[in-house]
Amino acid sequence: MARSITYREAINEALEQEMERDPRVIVMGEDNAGGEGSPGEMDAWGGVLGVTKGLYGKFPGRVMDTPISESAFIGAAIGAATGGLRPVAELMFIDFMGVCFDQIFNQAAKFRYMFGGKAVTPVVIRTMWGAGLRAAAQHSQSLLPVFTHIPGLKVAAPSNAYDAKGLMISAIRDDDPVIFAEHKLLYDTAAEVPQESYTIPFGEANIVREGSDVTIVAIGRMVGMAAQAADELAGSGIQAEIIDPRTTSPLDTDTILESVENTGRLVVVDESNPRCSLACDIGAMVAQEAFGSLRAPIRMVTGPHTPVPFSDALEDLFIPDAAKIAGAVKKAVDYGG
Amino acid sequence: MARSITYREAINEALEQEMERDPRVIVMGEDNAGGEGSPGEMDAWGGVLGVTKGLYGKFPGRVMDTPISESAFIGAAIGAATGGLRPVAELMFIDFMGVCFDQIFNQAAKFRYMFGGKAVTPVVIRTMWGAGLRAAAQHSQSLLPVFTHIPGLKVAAPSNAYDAKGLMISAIRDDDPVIFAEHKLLYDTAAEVPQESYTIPFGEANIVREGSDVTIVAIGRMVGMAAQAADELAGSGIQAEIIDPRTTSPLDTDTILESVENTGRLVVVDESNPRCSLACDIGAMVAQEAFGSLRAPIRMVTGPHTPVPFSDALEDLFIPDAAKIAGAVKKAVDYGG
Amino acid sequence: MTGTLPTTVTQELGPDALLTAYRTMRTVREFEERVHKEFAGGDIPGFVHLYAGEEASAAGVCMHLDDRDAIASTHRGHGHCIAKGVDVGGMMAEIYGKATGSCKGKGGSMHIADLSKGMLGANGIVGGGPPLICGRALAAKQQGSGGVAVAFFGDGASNQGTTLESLNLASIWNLPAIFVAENNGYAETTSSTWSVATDDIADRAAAFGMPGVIVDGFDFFAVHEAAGEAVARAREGGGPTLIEVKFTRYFGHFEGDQQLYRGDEVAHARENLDCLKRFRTRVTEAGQLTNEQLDGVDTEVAEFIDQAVTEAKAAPKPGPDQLLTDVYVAY
Amino acid sequence: MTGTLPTTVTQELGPDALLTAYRTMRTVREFEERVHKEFAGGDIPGFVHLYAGEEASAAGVCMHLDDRDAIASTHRGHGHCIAKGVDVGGMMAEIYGKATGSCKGKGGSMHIADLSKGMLGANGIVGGGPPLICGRALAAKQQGSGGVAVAFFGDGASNQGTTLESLNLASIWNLPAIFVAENNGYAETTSSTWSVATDDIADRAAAFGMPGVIVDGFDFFAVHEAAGEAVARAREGGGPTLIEVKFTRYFGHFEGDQQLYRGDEVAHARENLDCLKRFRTRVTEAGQLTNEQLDGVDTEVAEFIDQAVTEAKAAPKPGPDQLLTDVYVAY
Ligand SMILES: Cc1ncc(C[n+]2csc(CCOP(=O)(O)OP(=O)(O)O)c2C)c(N)n1
Ligand SMILES: Cc1ncc(C[n+]2csc(CCOP(=O)(O)OP(=O)(O)O)c2C)c(N)n1
Ligand SMILES: [Mg+2]
Ligand SMILES: [Mg+2]
Repeated sequence: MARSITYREAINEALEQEMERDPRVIVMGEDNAGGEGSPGEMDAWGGVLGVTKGLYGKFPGRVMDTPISESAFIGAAIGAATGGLRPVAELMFIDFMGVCFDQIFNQAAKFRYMFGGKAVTPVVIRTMWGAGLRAAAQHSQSLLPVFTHIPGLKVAAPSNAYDAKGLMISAIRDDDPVIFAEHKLLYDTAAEVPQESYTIPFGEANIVREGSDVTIVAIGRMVGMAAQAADELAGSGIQAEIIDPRTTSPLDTDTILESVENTGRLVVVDESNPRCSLACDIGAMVAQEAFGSLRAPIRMVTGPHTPVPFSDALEDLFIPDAAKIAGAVKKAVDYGG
Repeated sequence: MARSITYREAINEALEQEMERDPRVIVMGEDNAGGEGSPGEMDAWGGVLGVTKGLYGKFPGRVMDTPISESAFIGAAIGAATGGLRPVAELMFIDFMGVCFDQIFNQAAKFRYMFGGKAVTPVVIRTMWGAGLRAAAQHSQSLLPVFTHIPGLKVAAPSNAYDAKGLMISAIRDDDPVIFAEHKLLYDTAAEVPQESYTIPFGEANIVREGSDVTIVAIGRMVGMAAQAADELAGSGIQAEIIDPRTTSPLDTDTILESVENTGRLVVVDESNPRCSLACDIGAMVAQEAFGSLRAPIRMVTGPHTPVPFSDALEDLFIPDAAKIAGAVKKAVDYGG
Repeated sequence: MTGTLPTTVTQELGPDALLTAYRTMRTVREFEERVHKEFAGGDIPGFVHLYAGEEASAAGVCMHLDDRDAIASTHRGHGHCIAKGVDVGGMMAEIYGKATGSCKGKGGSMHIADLSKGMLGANGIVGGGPPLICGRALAAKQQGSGGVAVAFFGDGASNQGTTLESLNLASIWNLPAIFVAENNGYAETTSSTWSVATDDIADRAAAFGMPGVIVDGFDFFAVHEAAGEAVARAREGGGPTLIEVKFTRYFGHFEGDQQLYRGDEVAHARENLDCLKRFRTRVTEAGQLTNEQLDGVDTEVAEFIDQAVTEAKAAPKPGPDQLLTDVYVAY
Repeated sequence: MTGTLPTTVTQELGPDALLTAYRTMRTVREFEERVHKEFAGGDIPGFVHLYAGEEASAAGVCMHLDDRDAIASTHRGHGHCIAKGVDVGGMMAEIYGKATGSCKGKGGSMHIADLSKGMLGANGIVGGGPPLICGRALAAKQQGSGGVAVAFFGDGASNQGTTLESLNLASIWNLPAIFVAENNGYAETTSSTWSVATDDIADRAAAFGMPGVIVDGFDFFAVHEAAGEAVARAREGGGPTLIEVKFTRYFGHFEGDQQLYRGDEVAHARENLDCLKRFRTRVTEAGQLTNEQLDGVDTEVAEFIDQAVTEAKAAPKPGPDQLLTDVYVAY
């Protein structure tokens, strides 16, 4: 019997199963244990959007609250990872990285190299990303390009509940620091997710849909947008292949290049700001490695070079949608004739 | 009579002339006023590599020391900029951005948009970047892609003393927040620099050398490396055009596109790590906008996906050099036969 | 509609000043109660954090401020905005994401600002404001304007490195800055008795070489007095002060919060401690104002807020051309 | 060559322990004096910050530590490394950027580490270590190992938000952590009397609910005693301590610093306060060790360091294949 659970539940289940399996796994974050023991609360808050809810009671002493001191507690998670624990720390919104980035990019990411290969830092930093919740400029960013830029980090960005569970289990078992980017608009989306534990390897893209006319590479929530666009395009006789990299670092370049070799066209969809984005990263990689296969200019569909606006009237224009993606695909297909 | 001064002196002169011209300009940073009044010190330290030396005595009360509290003092510079001053704050090494990035990217960069166009934040953040000083992983990074990614920031990266002076004067007079990235390996390089004040507009690339076979876009110290490569290539009959964007945000895409339309080939040289880099940014922009002109794959010459190593034996391999650039150019020129 | 409240009053607190203080607090309360209701109705998007219960802090501090002075606020910023004189109609429209909002609908509740009023913005980043306030205080000092700058921040924010650094910086630069720690007992669900290692946040003042005081945040007069001293000292070049204001927030952390983590403290506070009630009792018993005068303010404010909501609802959303504007002065 | 010094000693400080303490300090001093000389000769690349003058801190603290325990250091890390038992030959080779270095030449002076010895690394980021130490202390606590973790940091670092946050976190998590503020009077050229708003850094302990003590950093025994108390309290679940150690660094901020910003304090300290001299006087006067014994250590250490330099110079640089390795465990 297929069982459908949400992205939020899938992450929670992955955490629970890994905590069960491995006593070294601990969870920490603001309000993760908040409210425990209070009159109306059965367990604890489980973080601001409740992703870790239920774990506090099940794993006494292993779900920790933190003060609003991201440098200290993200750094503590990193330090603890060098000392035999496998912490999963929650940086509530990815936008808050600016108060603790040093610990992530100069400490965790660089230990192994700086120390000549003699450090292992198995920390997972869970964080919410993405626009669409009317949360405005400081709670809606992508910032995945910034983390992807940094050698020593791995970056996972699941686009659905099934991947979320498998990638989280891989992340926890991974010996390198992982940024686990949960798209906040996906928390309530459901998919079939096996009860039993499973892993999805990092660096293996998912071919979400096969097609021969154009390759669409999309990240996170944009995978669903691309699927909508593909449905639409199929109506016009255009068969789009959709690739979800699932992890942006490592990036499965082989799958992308192979696809472009078949389709001859590339559209990259990345909701982040455009400059030095994943769209550029993937677009340039293809323009360097598969130029001979390209029959049309690569096309990048991203957010604009602006902060994320608050008003829904503007935010909906900020975020790439199916129409914009379809438009880019049509430009690519129509190119040169 | 042509006068030659160093990159360091050019920046110092720009600061001095602007402080003279505009009483709202103040300078702050760690050890910028350090040592003032002590037995052996005539002025003050002028920052760790002495760039602001001499200003303390000339502008009493306008060159300020700071504690090692980058969030507080970079934030203070930003706050002061909203209150009528035009601060130039020194973030000693760009690598230290991780302890204060929030003030830069969530505050300064976003005020204007978040506040509906009603804020003006004329702050300049001077910072040292780049590899080559055997300063290892936490003192040698580029990180320009990270700043370039952020809407609301401007990013200048002068490649020579002449540009350094003109861009600094523009930066100070600019009403938007500017990251002014000084390449530490260029401080002692000299060029002809007029004594009188002059500005170089942001978003106007410099065509350093004209050529018809290939366009090399290079950033910061890489401009000099590209020039070396071009000399070498000229020997093999390959005429390279070298473009120095001077500012990465805004980026002068027109000049780059025009050049590629003539040469049909693009090599981007960026000493930063490769993922989501400026090399990707410029490469993908060209692959989207000038695909029809491209006669060969775009080629990116960057640092590898590793932290910057300490040992000179490795650091010299990390940094793109003339041979690597020439190799990439040859690949582009030889493409397709 | 012009919804600006007067912000400059004498410190003596004659009847006019008292009425102004009451009107400020009453306006904040009415604003927040109404936003609470409208949010429940589903009309207001995003994250909204209400200030009800804490009015005496914003009002008591900002009554000492004038055009030379600046404040920085938090995610829970409506009260600070109103007390510093930001147009209330614009604020309401902003919360609805309308083109007529304080920030043209681009900022929302968490980013309401009005630099022309010295209001540097609500802030979505906990601890985002204190460094900025050091800068505003520095600017005032450099310009010799006599201005001061005030950072409001929460108990949770008192553990953020940016806040702690700012206390030190303000002290060693001897800045005309005032740090107002609004201790409402919680950061989201996390109790300040747990998250703050000292008994009181004010204890931290000594670690950064400045005076620290604790005041009952339900008592407008206590806040007003402490702030008056701090502002006077700052204006005279005496440097920064840390003021801890203790009280309770009346609503959840944000709208939608079920608040299972706390008991009946709100009912108790509303009944017995409320700043508006206490203010009323005191000024009427002392014969400074009459109940009729205060009732008049209540009525006036209720109409004023009702009008703000009506206008906000009717206002247009920002047009598509607004997406790309206002990023740079010039690019 | 195996350059590891024993790190576990009894607390009673019998002759063996005293000899170990002296040997540690002497090794650090000789290491630093020699690096100073070699740097001047132009053989050593990059930024090098020397610990000479401050030896009693590293030695006095680390004598209480064993394999369960971890430390995090700073840019001025050689002394901490040696005191925690990192191989001295490997350290020297690292400073020369050689393949035989502690970090295979990839880290350099500012990043020497040996996790197998509980040495989490020198750190190029001021304030980088204290958060990490909270984590090591947490790991020890969760594992019930009885281990403690120590963050060394400078007076300059005591103003960094990461450090201040860590004090609070360690306190509220009740961690077995010790924070050692090494106040050598300067952060680069900036005087700590200016940059730290309080008289003493130890004053900040109270702001984060932990005991704070000040010790004379030239006095090994004073450091040793204060650290012993702090370590014992931490091991017993009594939570963190802040220890401020006051002294002077003998060389410039980094090698190459002209030091125009300070007077003759170094000459004075070397002459009258020096930790090695003081140690010698005390233990010989008390009859615990003889001058001959100590001279023997001096000779031994001088040879040991000389050998380290000879070997480091002769060692190969890392090969080109090393550029891309050691970024990830698997990618
Ligand atoms: C740097 C950062 N960390 C976390 C958050 C999420 N967050 C928003 S408000 C809040 C609680 C703030 O508590 P407090 O400072 O006491 O203010 P209060 O909400 O009680 O007014 C948290 C954790 C944030 N916005 N920024
Ligand atoms: C975040 C950060 N800011 C600035 C620096 C540059 N820097 C390196 S050491 C130093 C002074 C540190 O002073 P202190 O903490 O007292 O240590 P000391 O050098 O005296 O041992 C500075 C400013 C840095 N490495 N990291
Ligand atoms: Mg609170
Ligand atoms: Mg110092």
